[in-house]
Amino acid sequence: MIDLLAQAQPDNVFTRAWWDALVTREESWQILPTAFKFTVAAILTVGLYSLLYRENRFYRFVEHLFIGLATGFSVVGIVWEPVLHQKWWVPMVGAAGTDETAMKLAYWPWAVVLPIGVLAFFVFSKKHGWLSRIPIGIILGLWAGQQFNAFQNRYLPQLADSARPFIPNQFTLSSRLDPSGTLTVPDAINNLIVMATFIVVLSYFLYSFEQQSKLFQRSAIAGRWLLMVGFGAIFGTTMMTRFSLFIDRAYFLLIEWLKLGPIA
Amino acid sequence: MELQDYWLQYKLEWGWVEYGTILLVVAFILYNIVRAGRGKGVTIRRIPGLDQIDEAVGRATEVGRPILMVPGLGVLDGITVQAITIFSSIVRTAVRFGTPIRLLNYDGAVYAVAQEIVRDVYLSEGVPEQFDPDSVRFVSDRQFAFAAGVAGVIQREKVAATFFMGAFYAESIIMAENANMVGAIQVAATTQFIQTPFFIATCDYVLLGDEFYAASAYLGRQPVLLGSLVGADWAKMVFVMFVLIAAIAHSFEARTPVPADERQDLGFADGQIYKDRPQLFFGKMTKASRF
Amino acid sequence: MNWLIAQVESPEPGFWGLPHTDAPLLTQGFFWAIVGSLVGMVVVIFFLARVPSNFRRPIAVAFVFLAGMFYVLEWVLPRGKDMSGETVIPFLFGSNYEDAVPVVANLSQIIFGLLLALGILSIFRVHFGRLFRLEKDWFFSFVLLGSMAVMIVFGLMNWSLDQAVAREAITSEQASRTIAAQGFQFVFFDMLQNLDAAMFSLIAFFILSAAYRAFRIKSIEATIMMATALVVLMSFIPIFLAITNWLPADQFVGNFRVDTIGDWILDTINAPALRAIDLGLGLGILAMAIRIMLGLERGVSVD
Amino acid sequence: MTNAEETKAESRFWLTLQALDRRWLYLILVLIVSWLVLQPIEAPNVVSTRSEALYDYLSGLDEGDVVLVESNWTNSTRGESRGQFQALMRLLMRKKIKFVITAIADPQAPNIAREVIESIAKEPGSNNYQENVDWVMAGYFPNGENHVMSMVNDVRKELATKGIEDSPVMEGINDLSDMKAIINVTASATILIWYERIRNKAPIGLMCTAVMSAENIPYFVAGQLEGLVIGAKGGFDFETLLAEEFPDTNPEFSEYTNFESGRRYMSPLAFALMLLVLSVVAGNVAMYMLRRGGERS
Repeated sequence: MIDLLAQAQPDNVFTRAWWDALVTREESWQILPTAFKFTVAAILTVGLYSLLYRENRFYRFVEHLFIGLATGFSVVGIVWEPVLHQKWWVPMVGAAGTDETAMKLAYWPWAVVLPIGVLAFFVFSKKHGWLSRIPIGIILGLWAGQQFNAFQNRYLPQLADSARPFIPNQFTLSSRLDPSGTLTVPDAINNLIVMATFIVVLSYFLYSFEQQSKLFQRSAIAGRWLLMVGFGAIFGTTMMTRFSLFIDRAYFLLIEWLKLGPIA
Repeated sequence: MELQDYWLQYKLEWGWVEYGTILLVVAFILYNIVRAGRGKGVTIRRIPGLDQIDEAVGRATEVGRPILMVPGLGVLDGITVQAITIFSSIVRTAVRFGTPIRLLNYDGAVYAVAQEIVRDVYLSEGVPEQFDPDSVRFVSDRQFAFAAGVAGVIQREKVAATFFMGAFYAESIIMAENANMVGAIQVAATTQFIQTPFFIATCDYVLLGDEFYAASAYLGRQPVLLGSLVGADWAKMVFVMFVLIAAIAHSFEARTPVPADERQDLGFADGQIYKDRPQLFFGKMTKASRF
Repeated sequence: MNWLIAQVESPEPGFWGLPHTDAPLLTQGFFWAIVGSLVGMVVVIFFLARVPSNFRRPIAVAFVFLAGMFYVLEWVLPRGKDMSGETVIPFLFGSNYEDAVPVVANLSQIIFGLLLALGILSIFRVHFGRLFRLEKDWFFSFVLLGSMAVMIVFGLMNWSLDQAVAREAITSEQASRTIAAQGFQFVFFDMLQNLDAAMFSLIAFFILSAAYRAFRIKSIEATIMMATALVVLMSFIPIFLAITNWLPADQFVGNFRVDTIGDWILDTINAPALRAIDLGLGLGILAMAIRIMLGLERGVSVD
Repeated sequence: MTNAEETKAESRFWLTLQALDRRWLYLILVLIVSWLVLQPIEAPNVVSTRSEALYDYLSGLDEGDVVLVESNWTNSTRGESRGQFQALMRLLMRKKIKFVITAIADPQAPNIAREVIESIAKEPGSNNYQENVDWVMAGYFPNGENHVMSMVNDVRKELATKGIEDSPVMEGINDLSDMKAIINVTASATILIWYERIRNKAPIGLMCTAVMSAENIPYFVAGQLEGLVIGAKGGFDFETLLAEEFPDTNPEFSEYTNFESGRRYMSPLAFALMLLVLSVVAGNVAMYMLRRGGERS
C-alpha cells in the first residue's frame, strides 16, 4: 500500500490540502470550488458503479437524477434551443432590424406546424385517436421516401465492391511495391474468399427457398459460421475501446479526484 | 467549376443501372405482395428465436413477474415500427396469459405509437380494463440515461423475460447483461449488426440481421409481409447473380491495367487497389447517363 | 420554395414573408397572419375530426404517401445545382427542387421536437402520480422531477445569456461569471457529462462477464466466435504481438504474424460477412418503406 | 483425505470456477486497473506498421508546412482519443508544422482540443506555439457533408466563414492540395465523408477508436489512408515513435515529455485484456475438467 502511493501527488486525499481545496474557491466570482465539483462528479460515478454489486438505493438515487438531468437537457439543449427556437420560432416571427443588422422577415406559414404537432396528442383520445396518425404519418412518410436514395448510395457501391476480379494478372506473391492495377496470386485468392463469404452468408438469409437441397443447407450453415467469425472480430475490437473508457474513468477517480498517483 | 466536370460527377452518381436495380427490387416486392395476396402458399424457413416467445411469456406468468420490451434507440422510423409490430404479437400472448408488461421507450413519438398499439391489443382481446397506461413508458431520450433507467427497471422489477428489438447501440450490453443477472429469458434482434455479438453473448435467442424483418411475417403470417419477404429473397438472388457476372467481367478487364491519365481524371489516388473500379464492368454501366 | 430559407439575403417582403418592425405587435401584419393560420388550422382539424370513419384511412395514408413522394421525387429528379451551388437546371419558376429539402428537413425536425412533449407527459404521468400518492420510491420520483426542473431552469437562463452575448449586450466574460452560467456548467458539464461517461464505462464490466460466460467451447459457433475474438484482441496487445514480432513482415512467413492474421480476418472475412448481413437489412428497410408508403403496414395506417 | 473426497473437492473447485460469480470478476478488474493506473508499468511496445506509416509521413514534412487536423472527439472517448491527440500535437509542434483545427462531430470538440493544445504548447520542445501564429482554431462546422465539400472546392472561402483566412497559418494555402495532410482524430464516422469527397487532394491520416478499426483497415490497405492509428494502442505507438526520435538519453531532448496517456493507459489495458483472456481460458478449462470428471464417474 505504501509502495503504491509512493508517487502520489503532494495534495492527495490523505493530506490536509485536498480537504481544504474542497471548500476553497480559486476565483472570487466562482460559486463552487473546482475540487467540490470533481467530488460531486466522482460520487455520482461511484453511485452508478454500485449497480455492479447490486441494485441499491444509492444507484436508484443517481439513476433518477441522471434521467431527470438528461431529459431536462433534451428539452432545452436539444429540442428548444437548436430546433424549436432556431428553426421554427425565429423564422416564424422574424426580428425587427437594428442599425447593424437587417430586418428578418416573418415567415408566418411556419405557424401551421404547431397544430399539426398538437394532433399527435389525440393519441390519448379514444374517439379521435386516428388524428394522431397524421403527424406520425408525415414523419414516417418522410423517412420512407428517403430510403430509396439511401439504398442506392449505401448498398450499391458495396455490391460493386463485392464483385472482385479473381484471375491474377501477375503470377507472383504480393508486395507493396506492385504498381496499381496489379492482381497477384494472393490478391486473387483473397478476392475469391471475399466473394465466397459474401455469397455464402447471404444464402443464410434466404427465407422462402426450398431448404431441401444438401448444398443449400450446407451453404447456410457455413454462412452462419462465417458470420460468427465476423462477430468475433467485432467483439475483439470493441472490447479494447470499452476497457480504455473504464481505465479513463479509473484515472479520473484515482488521479484527478483523489490525486493518488502521478499525472503523466 | 466547369460544367463539363460537373456532368462527369453527375453521371457517376446518377447512372441508369442504379435506378434500374432499385426499381427491380421494388417490382419484385410489389409483385410478390400481390401474388401472396392471391393466396399462393408461401412457406418460410424456421426462425429459432421466435418459437420461444410463448415459452418465455409463459414462464413469466409462472413466476408472476413482468416481461420487458424495448424498441431500441431509434426515433420513429420503419425500424421501430417493425419492432412495435413484433411487440404487438408478444403483448397479445401476454394478455392471454395475463402477464404484466413493461414497454420502455426512447422517443416521444415512438411512445405515442406504442401506447396506441398496445391499447388496441388489449381492446381486441376484450380486456381493455386490464390495460395500464403506465406500463408503456417514456424513459429518456439520452442514450445512457435511457440505459440507466432500463437497467434500474430490470433490476427492481426482476423481469422474467426481455425482448430487445430495434436499433441498439453501445448500451445493448448494459441492458442485456443486467437482464441476465436477474435470470430473465432474453430474445434480441437488432438492425445495428455491430451490436449483435454482444446480444449473442448475453441472450438466449438472437435473431441475426434481417430475421428481424422476417419476424413479423413469421409471427403474423400476413400475405403482405410474406410477399415482401419473398420479394427481398428474389432481390438477394439477383444480387448474387450480378456479383458473379460482374466478377467474371472484372477479371477479364483487370488483365489490362487502366491508363494512368484516365485514372487521374476519375479522381482516384495513386496506389489504390479500388481505384480502377469505375473503369470496370460496374462502372461502365453506371457511368452511362440517364438521358 | 426559396422564400423559407433565403431569409438574410432577401429582406424584400412578399406574401410569404411579412415585415417585422418596431411597431406594437397588434398592429403588425405577420402577427395576424400567424393567428389567422392557427385559427384556420383549428377549423381544418375540427372538420377532420368529423370525417366519417370510412374516409379516415385514405386520408391518413394520403399524408404518408405524399410525404414519402417528396423525397422520392428528390431522388428521381435531376440535380439542378453544380458543385459550387449555381443553379444549372431550374426546376419550377427558376427555383430548384433541392432548395425545398432543407425546409422539409426542418419541418420533420420541428414535428419531432413537438412530439418530445408526449414523452415528457409520460414522465409526468408516472412520476407525479407516484409523488402525489406517496407510493414506494416517491422520493426518487421527486429527485427526477426536481433535477429535470433544475436543468430546464439553468438551461433556459444560460440560453438567454447566450442570446445576450450574441446581441453584444454583455461580454462572454461577464456571462460566464453569472450564477446561471455557473449553475449550467455544474449541472451539465460536471454532473450530466460525467454520468454519461460513467455509464458508458460500465460496459467494460459487462463485456468481461459476458465474455467469460459466453466464450465456451460448447458449440462450433461459440468456438469460432471465441477464437476470432481472441486472435483479433491479441493483435492489439503488445505482449502478444511480441510473440510473433520476430517474423519479418515483408516475407512469406510474415503472414503468420498475429497482427497480419488479425488484419486478414478483419478484411477478408469480417468485411464481406457483415456486408451480406447489411445488405439483407437494407432490403428489409426498403420493403418496409414501400409498405409504409402504400399504407400496407398495420402499425401505421388506421385499421 | 480419501480419494473420493479429493475428487469431490476437486470437482467443487472446478464447479466454482465454471460458474464464478460475476462480482469476483468485477472486483479483480477494478483491482488490476486501479493498481496499474496508480503504478503504471513501462511496458515495451511493438509499433504497428499502420501507425508508423502516419508518423513517418508527418515526421518527414518540412518546417512551416501546414496540415489540417479535424478534431472530432470529446470527453466521452477521452480514454482513446486524448492519447492520440496529445502525441500528434507534440510531433507537429516539435517539427514546427503549422496546423488548422476544425471539428464537425461535436460543438464541444474545439474547446477540448484547445485545452490539450494549450497545455502541450507550454512544454519544453513545443517551440512555444502560439495561437493564430503557429496554429489556428477554425472551430465547429455544423453540416459535416457540406463543410467537407466546400473545403475540397475552396478552402479559403470555407475558412473565411470563421474569419481565419488571413491568419499567418493560412499563408500560401490557396487550395486544399496546398495542405500537406488531413488528419482526422475521431470517435465517429466522420471520416467516410472525406473518403468520398477528397478527390485525391491531400493524404488523409486517421486516428480512430478501436471500434472503428474494422471498417477503416480496408481503406488503409487500399492506400486511401496515409496512416491509421487505432485506439489507445495507436496512441502508445505514436508516443513510442516520439521517444525514438527524441530520446531522453540525448541531453538535447532530456526535458521533453514523450509519454503521456498512451503509455499510461496501455499497461492497465493490456492487463485488463489479459484478465479477459485468462478468465475465458479458466472457464473453458473448468468446463472441460468437469465434463471429464462426469465421464469418469
